[in-house]
Amino acid sequence: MGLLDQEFLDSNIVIAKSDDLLNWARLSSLWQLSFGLACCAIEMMATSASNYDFDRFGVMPRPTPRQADIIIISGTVTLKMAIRIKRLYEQMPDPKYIISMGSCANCGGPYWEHGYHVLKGVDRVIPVDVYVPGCPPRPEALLEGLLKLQEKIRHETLRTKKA
Amino acid sequence: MALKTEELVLNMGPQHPSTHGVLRLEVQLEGELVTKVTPHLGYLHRCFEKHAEAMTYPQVIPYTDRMDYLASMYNNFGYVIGVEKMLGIQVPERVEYIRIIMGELQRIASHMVALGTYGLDIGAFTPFLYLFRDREKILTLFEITCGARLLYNYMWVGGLSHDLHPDFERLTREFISYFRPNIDELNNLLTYNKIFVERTANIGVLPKETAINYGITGPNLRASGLKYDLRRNDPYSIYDRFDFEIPVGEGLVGTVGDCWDRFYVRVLEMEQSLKIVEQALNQLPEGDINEALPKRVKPPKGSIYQRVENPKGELGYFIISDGTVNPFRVKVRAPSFVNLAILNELSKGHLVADIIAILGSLDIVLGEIDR
Amino acid sequence: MKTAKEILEILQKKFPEIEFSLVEDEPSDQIIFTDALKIHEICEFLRDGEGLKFDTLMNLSGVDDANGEKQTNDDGSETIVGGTLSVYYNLDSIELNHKTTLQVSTSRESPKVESVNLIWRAADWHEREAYDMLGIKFLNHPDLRRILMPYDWEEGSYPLRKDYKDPEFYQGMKVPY
Amino acid sequence: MYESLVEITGLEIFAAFVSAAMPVAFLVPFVIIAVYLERKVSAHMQDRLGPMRVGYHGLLQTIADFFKLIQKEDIVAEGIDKKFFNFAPFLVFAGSYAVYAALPFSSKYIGSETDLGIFYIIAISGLVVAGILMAGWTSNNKYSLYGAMRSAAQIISYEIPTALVILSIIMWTGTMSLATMSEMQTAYFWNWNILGGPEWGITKFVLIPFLLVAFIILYVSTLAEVNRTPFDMPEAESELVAGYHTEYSGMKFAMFFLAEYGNMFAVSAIVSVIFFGGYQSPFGYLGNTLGIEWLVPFEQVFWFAAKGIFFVFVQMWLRWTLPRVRVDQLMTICWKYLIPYSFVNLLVIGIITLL
Repeated sequence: MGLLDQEFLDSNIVIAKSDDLLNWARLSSLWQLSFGLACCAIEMMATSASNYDFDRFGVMPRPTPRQADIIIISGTVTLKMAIRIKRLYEQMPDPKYIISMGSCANCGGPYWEHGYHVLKGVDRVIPVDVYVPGCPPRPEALLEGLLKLQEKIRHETLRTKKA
Repeated sequence: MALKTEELVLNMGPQHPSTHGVLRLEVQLEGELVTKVTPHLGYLHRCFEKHAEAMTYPQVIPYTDRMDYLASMYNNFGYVIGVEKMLGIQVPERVEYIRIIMGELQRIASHMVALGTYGLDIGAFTPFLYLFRDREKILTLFEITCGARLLYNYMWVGGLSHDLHPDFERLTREFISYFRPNIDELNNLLTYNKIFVERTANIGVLPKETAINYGITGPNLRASGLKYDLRRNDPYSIYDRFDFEIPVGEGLVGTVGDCWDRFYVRVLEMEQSLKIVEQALNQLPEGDINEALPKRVKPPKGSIYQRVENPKGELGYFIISDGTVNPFRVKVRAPSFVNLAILNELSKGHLVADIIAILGSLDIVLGEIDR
Repeated sequence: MKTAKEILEILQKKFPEIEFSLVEDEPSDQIIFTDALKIHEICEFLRDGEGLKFDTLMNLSGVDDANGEKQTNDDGSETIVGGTLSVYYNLDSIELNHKTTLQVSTSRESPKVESVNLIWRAADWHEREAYDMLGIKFLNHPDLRRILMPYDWEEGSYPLRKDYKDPEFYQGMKVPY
Repeated sequence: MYESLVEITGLEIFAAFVSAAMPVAFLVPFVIIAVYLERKVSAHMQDRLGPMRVGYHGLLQTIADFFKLIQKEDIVAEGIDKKFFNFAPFLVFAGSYAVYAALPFSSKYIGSETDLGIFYIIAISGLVVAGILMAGWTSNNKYSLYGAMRSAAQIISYEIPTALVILSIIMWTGTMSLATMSEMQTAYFWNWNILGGPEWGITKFVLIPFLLVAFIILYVSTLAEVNRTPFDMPEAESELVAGYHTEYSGMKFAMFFLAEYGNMFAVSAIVSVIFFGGYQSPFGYLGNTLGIEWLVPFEQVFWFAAKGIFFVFVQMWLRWTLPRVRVDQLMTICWKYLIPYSFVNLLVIGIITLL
């Protein structure tokens, strides 16, 4: 049972500080599920490789979803694959994040009109945190997406959200 | 009483670190011995052929990019020369040369990924990153030419999207002199490594006759000892003007046609491609690249089967035209699609670890298999 | 090196009872047109015959000829009734360095073509693909299943037919944009 | 340590706890540094930078990883044997931690000054196998099962050459206690076992080649025992996804991680104690020269850690250089090469000792 399963009603200094620590830990150590789909996967590999080096941000590839924090949907999601992606997502432990990389994963990309076997956007099956546009996005764009995700995590809190 | 035994069915993929994409293998095992491998495809079926029917001829080019995304240039190449043949266009000399330079650079880049990920499959992590580092240099060359790193849409029917950058020639020569010694480094680090040789020699031996019957092409066929390369045997574009060798598998460390041969043929092909690029740069003529660009691409009624030697093998486009601006039917003969079919034949009786080695040595790209 | 005409003559001599014809109006390749239910023995001869030796099947494509009668449905979509589906075989001889193209046609309603899977193993997946995309049934194929589309895709829905219509949903996922 | 604590405080339980907890104080920082080091070493070998953003040059990376891991949901999937599934990581960790009890960190500190130190280590490290098998079996995952089976076969096979080499060294030095063994190799580096031990004479030079072979055999088989490349079969990423810990998430996975790195140091330390003088400095002590006696034990801890970390570094080096062998080749190396060679070695060293 994760620490984040509970929520706290009122905010205080302890929670604010522990928020900071836990958020910092989460955003600095985003282990990625090593999982590529299509063209974007090659750019994702290029991002992990020497020239761009994902490892600088603490992103380390893990082969199994049980140990991953972030899944990068790198490429076209087909109907056949969508079911498996959903399952992969469900196999990951909370807290988990999703980057949708490339136009195909965002909205179907060039396959939106005649793609009878293409899911038009991965957000139809799983919730996406950050969308990275491009076909395929350059490695810099993916890094930017990661920084945006870190920004998002930085503002998460243990407190119950007020309506 | 006999012990009750049953075969273990191991399901590899679609998410598995070494299926090179979203391939699913259903592996039947007895202990660690493989009795049957059934590939399940289609996890990346992006309906290329349907799109081709709905688009005009030039609009299809970006979709060809996305089939074999490791060798986009070459996919463009095959398609545009097919359409040009239907139209009866003769492209300027300069265009031919630039196409060949790009095609061969792309071949090197594609082989780099093939060799690097193969190392990864065998468990060597570092050569992969070294090759990716060098691949970035080729991508830079493409980027200064057409602005894209991976999917270029560079070759057009009758011409090219951009002329070469003024610095292109210098940078390419620099790359050639930079990369030549790195091939030796790769050989020392991986190719002749004792463990690597032990893992790949005599594994997945593909005899010549089986390969031909299965329609295997490209480096996989050549590794089986057959000197068959479309650049020589069915020349297209201006390949007949260049002087290069066709490396074939010789069984240096094992049997002809084993995984190591398939690996080594690719290493040798990179050297040959460097040679072709060098020659093409020396002979590169001046000229206007868009001279032959047609106003409207509308081939006459009829059909054509155009094949080229893609880094993975024989890439064929079967194009049927009904006389309108849209192709009536474009069927792609994807090399990986045909090459993968042999997996079951090759991996019978080997160990689980060998499936990975064999699959890696076939060098498949799922974008092309599923289209 | 043999031209399509020469190959046609050899075939006509060997199989007098089967109809052959040459499709002439092609810009580059001439195509030999023949019978869909005899293709197996023809191909066997093409592979083994003296002076032919077509040892590989480069490509096998199924095509919807869309030459039937077009009917407009109530919702504006079109269905094609009648007409034919074709299969093209691109053969190549590595040994003698020549190539040729065969074409067979079959009716759209119950498309049946003999499988050449036993002659060239390369045909296996190509035929499965043609079945998957166009619904052409290959007789004597050992394992004729869908290959690219999901196994539970709607029965009788073949995407590359010209009158194909997207289903609204697949396993709860919306298919059209 | 234990005895002196009992003398000082008179509380046996307190003394036991303190002396048992001491290695934790070493182990946890070591693992944090080693994981960081592994990533940095691999990165620099591959023309990359490695972690850079978390703290100065990514120094806090592992700490962030740790805090993240404790936040993760602990997934226990359906069809998993919960009791054993939860217990396995602790067993694995206990197995690797128990080894530290017999490691002589310095002449003043050793967890348990038993005379059977090395024997105890070989025996207790069998717990790791039990834990891994348990993890693989209860995960109800085919990859885990394969990983666990491979791991068990591998560790058990490689314990034979390890034991044979250690036996030959025991025969020659005449002690099973690691502390005594370290004490024997005192003063300068030419007294180390790898260079023929402290006694001068013809035997010293005759022994050197055989000891070198023994060292190589021992190092190779310890590599296999801790499942490092080129013998990382059980977690072979490209074949078995993540091997026996495929189904583990969060802190339980961290336990495996901790155990793995703990093991890496433990075997390196054993190698260094047996062949490279353990905690002994290669060229005398600063404390003795300056006359500050309390400095000596600290120096010893430093040398002990330094030698251990050096061998850990070599393990990393190998990991990022070599491909992985296949499972049958792994067994071939063990049964066809290492075991016969170590038998011959045992005989030769035995004869030389007798003469």
